[in-house]
Amino acid sequence: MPDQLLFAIEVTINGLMAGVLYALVALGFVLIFKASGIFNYAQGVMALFAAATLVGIMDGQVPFSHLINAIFGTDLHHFGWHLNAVVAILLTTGVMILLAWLVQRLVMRHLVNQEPIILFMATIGLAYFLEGLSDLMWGSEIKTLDVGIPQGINETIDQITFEAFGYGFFIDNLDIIATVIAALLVLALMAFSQYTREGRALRAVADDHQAALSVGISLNFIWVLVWSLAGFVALVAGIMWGAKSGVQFSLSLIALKALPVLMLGGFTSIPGAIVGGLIIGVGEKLFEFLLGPMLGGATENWFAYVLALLFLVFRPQGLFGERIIERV
Amino acid sequence: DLVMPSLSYRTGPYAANGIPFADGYADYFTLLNERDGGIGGEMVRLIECETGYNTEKGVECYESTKGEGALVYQPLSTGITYQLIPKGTADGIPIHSMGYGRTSAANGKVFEWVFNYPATYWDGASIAVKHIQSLEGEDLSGKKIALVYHNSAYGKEPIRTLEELSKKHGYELSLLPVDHPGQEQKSQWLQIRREKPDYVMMWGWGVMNQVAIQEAANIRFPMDHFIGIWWSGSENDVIPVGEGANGYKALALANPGDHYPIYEDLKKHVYDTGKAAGAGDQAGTVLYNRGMYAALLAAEAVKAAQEIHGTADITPAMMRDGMEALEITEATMTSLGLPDFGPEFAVDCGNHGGSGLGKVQQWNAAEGTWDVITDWIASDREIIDPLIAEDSAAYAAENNIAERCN
Amino acid sequence: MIYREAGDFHTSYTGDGQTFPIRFDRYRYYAVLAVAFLVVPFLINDYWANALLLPFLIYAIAAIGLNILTGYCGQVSLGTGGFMAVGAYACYKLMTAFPEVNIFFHVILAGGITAGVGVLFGLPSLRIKGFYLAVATLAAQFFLVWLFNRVPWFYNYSASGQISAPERTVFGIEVTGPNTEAWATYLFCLVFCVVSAIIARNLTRGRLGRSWMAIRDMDIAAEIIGVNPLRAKLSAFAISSFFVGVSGALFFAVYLGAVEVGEVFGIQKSFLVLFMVIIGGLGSIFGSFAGAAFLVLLPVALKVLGVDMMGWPTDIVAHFQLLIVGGLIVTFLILEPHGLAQLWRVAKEKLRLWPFPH
Amino acid sequence: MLDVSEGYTTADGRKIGGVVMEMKNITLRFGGVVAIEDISFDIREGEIRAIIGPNGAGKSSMLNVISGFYVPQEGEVWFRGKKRPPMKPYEVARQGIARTFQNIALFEGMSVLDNVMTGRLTHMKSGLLSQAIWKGRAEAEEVANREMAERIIDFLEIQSIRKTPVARLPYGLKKRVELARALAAEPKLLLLDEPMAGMNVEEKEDMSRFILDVNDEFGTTIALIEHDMGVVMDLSDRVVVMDYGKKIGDGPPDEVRRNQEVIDAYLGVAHD
Amino acid sequence: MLDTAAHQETTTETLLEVSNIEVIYNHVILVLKGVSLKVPKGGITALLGGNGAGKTTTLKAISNLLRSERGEVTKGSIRYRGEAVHAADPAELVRRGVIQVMEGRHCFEHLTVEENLLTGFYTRKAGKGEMEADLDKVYSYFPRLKERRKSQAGYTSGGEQQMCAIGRAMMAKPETILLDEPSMGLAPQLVEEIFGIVKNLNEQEGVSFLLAEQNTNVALRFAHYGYILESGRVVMDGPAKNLRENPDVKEFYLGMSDEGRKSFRDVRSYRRRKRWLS
Ligand SMILES: Nc1ncnc2c1ncn2[C@@H]1O[C@H](COP(=O)(O)OP(=O)(O)OP(=O)(O)O)[C@@H](O)[C@H]1O
Ligand SMILES: Nc1ncnc2c1ncn2[C@@H]1O[C@H](COP(=O)(O)OP(=O)(O)OP(=O)(O)O)[C@@H](O)[C@H]1O
Ligand SMILES: [Mg+2]
Ligand SMILES: [Mg+2]
Repeated sequence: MPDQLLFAIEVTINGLMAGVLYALVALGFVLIFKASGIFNYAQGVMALFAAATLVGIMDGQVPFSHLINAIFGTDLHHFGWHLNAVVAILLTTGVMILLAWLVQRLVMRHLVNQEPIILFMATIGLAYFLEGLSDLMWGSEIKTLDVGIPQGINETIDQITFEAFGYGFFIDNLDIIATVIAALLVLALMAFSQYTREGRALRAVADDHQAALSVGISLNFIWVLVWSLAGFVALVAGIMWGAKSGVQFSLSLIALKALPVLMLGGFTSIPGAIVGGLIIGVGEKLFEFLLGPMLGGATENWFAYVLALLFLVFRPQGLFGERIIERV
Repeated sequence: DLVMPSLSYRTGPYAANGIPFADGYADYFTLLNERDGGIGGEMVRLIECETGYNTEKGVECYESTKGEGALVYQPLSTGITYQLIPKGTADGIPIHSMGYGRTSAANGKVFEWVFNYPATYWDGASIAVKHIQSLEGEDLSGKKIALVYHNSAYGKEPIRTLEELSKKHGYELSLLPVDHPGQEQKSQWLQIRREKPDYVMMWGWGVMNQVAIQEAANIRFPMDHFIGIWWSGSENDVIPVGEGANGYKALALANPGDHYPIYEDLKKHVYDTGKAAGAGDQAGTVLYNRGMYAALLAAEAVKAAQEIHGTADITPAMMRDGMEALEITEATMTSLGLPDFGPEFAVDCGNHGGSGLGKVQQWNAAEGTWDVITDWIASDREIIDPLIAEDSAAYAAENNIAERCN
Repeated sequence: MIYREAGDFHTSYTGDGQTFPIRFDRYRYYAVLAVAFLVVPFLINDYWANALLLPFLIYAIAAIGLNILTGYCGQVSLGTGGFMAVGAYACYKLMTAFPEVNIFFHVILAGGITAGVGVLFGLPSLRIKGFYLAVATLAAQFFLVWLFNRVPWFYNYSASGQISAPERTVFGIEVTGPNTEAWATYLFCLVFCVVSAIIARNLTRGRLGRSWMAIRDMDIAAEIIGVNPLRAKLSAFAISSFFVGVSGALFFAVYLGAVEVGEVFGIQKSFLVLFMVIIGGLGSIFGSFAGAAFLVLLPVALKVLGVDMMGWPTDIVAHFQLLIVGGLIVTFLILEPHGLAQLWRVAKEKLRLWPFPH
Repeated sequence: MLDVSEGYTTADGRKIGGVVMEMKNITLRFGGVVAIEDISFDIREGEIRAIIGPNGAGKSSMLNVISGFYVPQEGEVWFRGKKRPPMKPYEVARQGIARTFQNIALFEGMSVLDNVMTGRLTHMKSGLLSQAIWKGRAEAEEVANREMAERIIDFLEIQSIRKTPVARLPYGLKKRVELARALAAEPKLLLLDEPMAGMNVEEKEDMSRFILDVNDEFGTTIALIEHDMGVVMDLSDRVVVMDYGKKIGDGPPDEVRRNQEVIDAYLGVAHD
Repeated sequence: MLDTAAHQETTTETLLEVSNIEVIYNHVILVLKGVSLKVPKGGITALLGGNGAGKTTTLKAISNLLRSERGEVTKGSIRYRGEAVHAADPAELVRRGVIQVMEGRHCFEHLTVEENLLTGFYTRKAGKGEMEADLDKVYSYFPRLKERRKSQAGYTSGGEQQMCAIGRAMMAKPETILLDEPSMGLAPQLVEEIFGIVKNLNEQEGVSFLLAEQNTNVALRFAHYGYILESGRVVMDGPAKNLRENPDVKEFYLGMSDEGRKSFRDVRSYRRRKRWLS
């Protein structure tokens, strides 16, 4: 039935788009992993924190107002301004860089040369901390994030495809924009890691902290750099996902959507994040579409992981990940 | 004093919904204390305990507060409710799961200590179907209804009722589960776009609601054919979607808005004196009102208990008697400053579920208000009562409970 | 108290291989056991049991299980929640299918079933390593939870999809169901916990334990000196899952009594147990206890401190709690990356040198 | 050239027996890199066999082939008169081949004693249940193997660091612990990859002594890679010389040392 | 063979001065118990000593890599060109011209050999042209590296990794190189070559070296001055020539007794080292 086929195509396209959104989150993980071998559990919370900060700055919310009011009995809420989105994004980027610096200063530099699992654990501590901080600073109610990204069906595509196939494809404007942004980000980051000496230094740090120190790579600088970049990527992811579902705690759970993408693409590969995202996006949507009804639905969560798992059995480092060196 | 625990969740994934409810619950008791000097001369002591919507923390809260003489628990999560049903029963402390929890607990013959008035999920499902019936000229045969639900015990509650009702009315039901947390619902909504159901119902919670409403708006699903349960119908769910949410419908246990006389008292005795529980920006929202309503029902039960037992300082067991003797009339509601707010109902030994009445409210995006568009709709007892009897009988058999009230 | 181990010489290898080679440690261990078995049951009330001790004991079992896999065998797993769910559902099915059999055996059998499932999901570990494996185990987590949510057979077709524990007794004393006494549930869990710890200790000090640690420290070298990686890894998965399954069964049957799989055994649980293991100390049985105690008690302590004693609003306390727990995790890791157990060891080493600084 | 077909007697009068291990036409490639090209040689019962060659010649790769970690593209491995089927490294170890590694591969998270005990794993068989309750077989086995491990610890004089975590040891001691771990397996054939790298003369003397004693007292056959020519010349009975994958010499040390090709490729100057 | 003593006299400026440092690992393990040494500008200074004497620890203390191993310098001072450096970032030290070649190679496994070498260039501001030139120079010293330039360092042989590590340090064009056991695992021919390179860099480009070595024989042949470390203390020091002549050094570090070099086979009983301290 061609109708069925057209619909399958529509599902595929939408899967691709959803995949891009996953990839946006996965990128943040890749950056930090590539640069320090750290699996940054806090990436999701960073997205939440960035988005909440952006909304707070845009709306002129007083940070820690709840706490201040509780202690001093004041009634502070707003500064009473509304900032332009671009300015607010710049300011938030600044906050994320500051955060990166603090993370380096207070956490990472004390944990040089530790095993990966210890560093992983530290990022978990960080995630807790940021979660509490975000709530305390900006409150835990749902915030609407509106930086002017259009949402909803793209009329043009709908019309064109309707005329061509007699079936108008549904493609979300938000997804189109996310795709463009993600493409730009990936290109920029790839260029950065391929063509700059910092890019090479990042990989060196991931391999061996001590040796990197010994050749004069400043871990502190590299860490501030990548955490800032990851913070920026988190902000972008936070904006896209926040526009979709509001800014609230659940935003931090998008990390779970990024993990299978990461496995599939390889923890160290920037293009891998995109390709992995696309595969996962299409895979889970098509699976849900084809077999979901038979299995009772809601297969998406586990399907992505099982797909990635099966894939890893054949290629343990993911699609583009660096080969795991096994030697004695 | 009268100890009222409040198992609130101001943090975690559902904080946005937990905050207004907890504020409403607290503010109402504060009002009673400030304005009336408590209930029957006895002051209310509210103990708030943060659960983060987490079952284990809920248990911890229960254990740490029950020793204080807690009168009634509002578990505020299906998971915690299921924990507390046996515990409360064993400890002799009543549980009030208002419009959530275990539906068959409406059968007071089996669930002595559990109450879920004024309406249950199964009532909700039936009310939604009745509303659709009224829109479709009573005839639903050949119509398609899709249920988008949170893939958990809570979300699955209405399925059985809707299946029974579909047998009765001849509509076609399709089920679309959404896994927690529900941020990505593309496939569900593409499915809806393709199958073009006439109506979509939703049993959602948290971020899932907004995303669903957003996706519905994205695919241009007619919003007035999209009906959520009362936990999918707060301001939090629609405001982030903006214009697109206009026309979305949800069931209501009580009316929204802050145009009731009681708000004048609240302002005078609570907000302006700086005794408000939260930031004070939640007044009149759906969930704030619901929290307040829950507190009101508890307070009325206290009064009933005080009357029955002739003492102001009641025990949890007396509270239970009060709850079982609760009767809410329009006159009481008016006298409490909330005319035309909630349904009339009476609780008795066999019926802990109330009258099962609900309304339908519709979101007006331009005004930013929920407009109530129907009168009280009664649920289909014919279908629901046997279901309740069956489920509670199973529970009774499993736990060797002899029916009471006979 | 000055710590002395001088004078403790061993004349046999058995003596030297003891769990507590130092007499002082041994006495302390017996004292703790005596208090746990003979004193606590008389003092315990519902609050202590349900809010603190039961979760502590049960999490300690789970942490011991995960520690075997992650701490001893080096395979990071994020599927603990899913495996606990297997234990819980297995126990539920057994309890309802064979009501005449003692719950004690149900719990053990539930552990056994979980071990089987663990082996199944452990198979990929032969190819997949490190964080890839960690993420891959999430497949188990999500799939299992989905399965228990999806297939009504598992929850005996109950309307809500929840499972609730029927009443069961041991020696005529109720240990599950609503009418249990605090001391009975406590003792029931304590027995499992202590036995688990002893078994885990025995397993890790012998042949199996060494082959796990060899795989953990350098899997290729281990294989070349004669460790069969397949058997080592799968046995670690099996035994770890066994303990995790037991803890899941207890968590459901004794502690909570009713469970909804997605909420109770969700991914958060997996992370929580992993935190316990890492904070307590990888590769240390004592660390499993320390980690469980830390993460069960600290939030409660902070809550008591903030809400009950300082009278702060609950939400601010809850936020601070996150801040403090997060901050403490980082601080501990900086102070001692190898967990509370190592902190304890270093403290002992210092004591031994006392009063000289080195 | 020395005829070794029937076994031979060494300069210091030890009897060397028949062939224990024979490599036949081994070729090993990694992508484009040919690490070993068509190499054949044998190792005889009781002998100390050295493998030398410049860096990257393929010596370690050869040991890896013997231990089953690398599977050669071509060629056969014969062990004790039988052609060895494709085997996993741990199966090779069970056949009685133990080794040390060029880049120390100790189990850093364990103490010295535990490391040595892992060497005994191939000799331990107790079941799960007995281990869980630590009674019966498990305990007896532990004690028996512990005795063996202690003998080796005594032998290598590392008693004082028995309980030290190996991560804290200096390089040279780690090498010794590695040897202890390999010896603990009571191997028939012991493969040593640069056992004396990073040691000073005195330590090398100690190590040489250990190697000779192992060979002497336990009758262990030893294959040894080493860059210190003094050690190689003094210890080994026969030497294989490799150069970028090819074999360029094979024979008693004196003979190899005078081989011009070996001098050019490896030694640089003729060593005394 | 080399008349290094004369060379020694001409340079007097002290580049690096370590005075009386004490190092503790993990807060409890005392490893260095007051080590002092000086590295003169343009000299090759050897640090000798048995296993666990503390050579590596001393070098790491100087290059500030101890912190990453949970060790710390608790006493004494380290000065480079007269400035205290014990709080400096390791990267800062590299920028000032002190680079360490670590024991055990520590190549970046996942990077190719060439990328490994390029990381050495990280601190330098110079342009691409110079980078290529330096790369060529390293390749000319180590032709084997050129052959393997495109393979991941993790898959190269032990000796190749050692060359890679030394080449990497050379790429930083340092003023002082701390070399930890450069000869370890290298073929004899290459050992000579490496020390030839050291000598070359020292004489031609004026690079100063602090060299921790077990191979006392070679080390003392090329060094100008030597320190002998035992259990965390300097037990002897002096110009290399004098050390070479010292009977104790001869016996215990060079393996020569009165009768000349003994065969390793003939060492019948384990000779226990005569301790200067015990
Ligand atoms: N797994 C592998 N993948 C790719 N190349 C490899 C691998 N193992 C070894 N090689 C290459 O094979 C060649 C031989 O390596 P091998 O380690 O056997 O040398 P070696 O003789 O032991 O040298 P050294 O004395 O320096 O240790 C080297 O060029 C090395 O790069
Ligand atoms: N990270 C560490 N933690 C604890 N102790 C350590 C650590 N690193 C080294 N040591 C101890 O410090 C002492 C000196 O070690 P160091 O590595 O400096 O010796 P070395 O002279 O370089 O020996 P080698 O020639 O074997 O390399 C040793 O006794 C070792 O056990
Ligand atoms: Mg080698
Ligand atoms: Mg050293």
